[in-house]
Amino acid sequence: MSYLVHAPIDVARLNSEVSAAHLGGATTFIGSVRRSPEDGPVEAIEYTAYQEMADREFHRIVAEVSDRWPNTRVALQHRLGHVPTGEASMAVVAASPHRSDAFAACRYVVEEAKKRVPIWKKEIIEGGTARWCGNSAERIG
Amino acid sequence: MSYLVHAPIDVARLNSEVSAAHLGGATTFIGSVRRSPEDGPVEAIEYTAYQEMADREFHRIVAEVSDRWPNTRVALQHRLGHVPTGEASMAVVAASPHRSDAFAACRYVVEEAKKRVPIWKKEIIEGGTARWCGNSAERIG
Amino acid sequence: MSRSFGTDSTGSTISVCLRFFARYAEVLGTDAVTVELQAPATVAHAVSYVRELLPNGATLPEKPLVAVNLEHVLPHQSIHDGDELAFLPPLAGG
Amino acid sequence: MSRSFGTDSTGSTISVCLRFFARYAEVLGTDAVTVELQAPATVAHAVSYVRELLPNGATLPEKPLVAVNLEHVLPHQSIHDGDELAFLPPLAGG
Repeated sequence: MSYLVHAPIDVARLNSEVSAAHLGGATTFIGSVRRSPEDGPVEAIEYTAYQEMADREFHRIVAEVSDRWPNTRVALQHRLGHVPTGEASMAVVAASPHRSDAFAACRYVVEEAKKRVPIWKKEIIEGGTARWCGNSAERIG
Repeated sequence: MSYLVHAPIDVARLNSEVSAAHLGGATTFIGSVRRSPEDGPVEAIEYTAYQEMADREFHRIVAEVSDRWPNTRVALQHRLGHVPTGEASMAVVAASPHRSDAFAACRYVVEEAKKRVPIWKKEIIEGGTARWCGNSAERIG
Repeated sequence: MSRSFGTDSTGSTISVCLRFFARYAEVLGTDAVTVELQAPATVAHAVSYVRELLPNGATLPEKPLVAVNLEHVLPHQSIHDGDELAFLPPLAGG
Repeated sequence: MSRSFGTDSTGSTISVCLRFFARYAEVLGTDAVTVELQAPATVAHAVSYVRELLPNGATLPEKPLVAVNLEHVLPHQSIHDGDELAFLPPLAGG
């Protein structure tokens, strides 16, 4: 099963994938396409990926979570294609018996995904122009 | 409006309360009633509160988030009364332009809530016994 | 119920409401009492009152978590006529 | 398309597939070429090939992010016949 989807992300399904009666804490991160003043009027983002590698890299990251936080389960999806402003591009859920592990594992997946997973985005600006973006240190989306 | 509810927590509503087109990252924490081997067969938890103070303390915590992370919005609910195993007792959502702020603000609310908000829980054990619990350093639920 | 507490019954007194929650309410068999304490009084005096004079009061810790008028306070905090003191068992929200 | 690259055309060569993504595919006007490189070869040799011989190749950075057979690698990594090299613009997932 791929971590990459072309339809809106179903966060409830991700939650149900990781939920279990002994996992009392779940941390979710949802990254959405944003329209911010400094960015100009972004109306959507086109996400593309090197899909075989992106899936493999997500799989490795999930395996690393199991090594580092053995009691913690994670589920995630990244959306590809045209994602309108306000919709989610990535969602990560981590469930654990310990809330600090749930937070840490969720954060780990988000940070590693941004560093390692070959996905690119092109901002579609109102009026029809477009520009490629790269992840900088602390910007989202 | 109270942060305390007697019905199941509506996480989607909390999400919609904080979502905005310029806030690209949202971190959610959901604490649920868990049934873990070391705890014995817990079938529910009865949550009670010193409601006036709990609401005031949640309000202070939310105000502190606005001071520390001015661009970040938070929404939260804590459930009171009988909460069956597997259902959420508390949910916190933090939305921010910056994912690190979304994580930090969400975590802050969870930790401060556990330290400061006068809420208590009584575990209802299968067979009809019950026991009062206190928050320890790293246990959830 | 209303009671007075203090070594010098000729001094001025204050009336405060003591509220008990969760396990404390269970062991004391009540969730609120109004008591009179000799002025000036602190949270620690109210705690002594509870531990010495209320049935099962001695089962409460010597330094329980206490809030005055909806704020967490320390034992040396002064209390005044009309204050509401809440005795809070170890918190367990979340 | 298939091309060869190397100073000594009498030595053995390897054939590798170069794939280009996102902005790189746009500026190069292609998303894949198969090329022949003189053995032994490294990722850095393949990068030089692209920058020197492909149209608009010089617009790529001197040390682009490259993956070999789905793994991130460094420039000195050896490459072998049949390898797939992916040229990755700055990542932007999340």
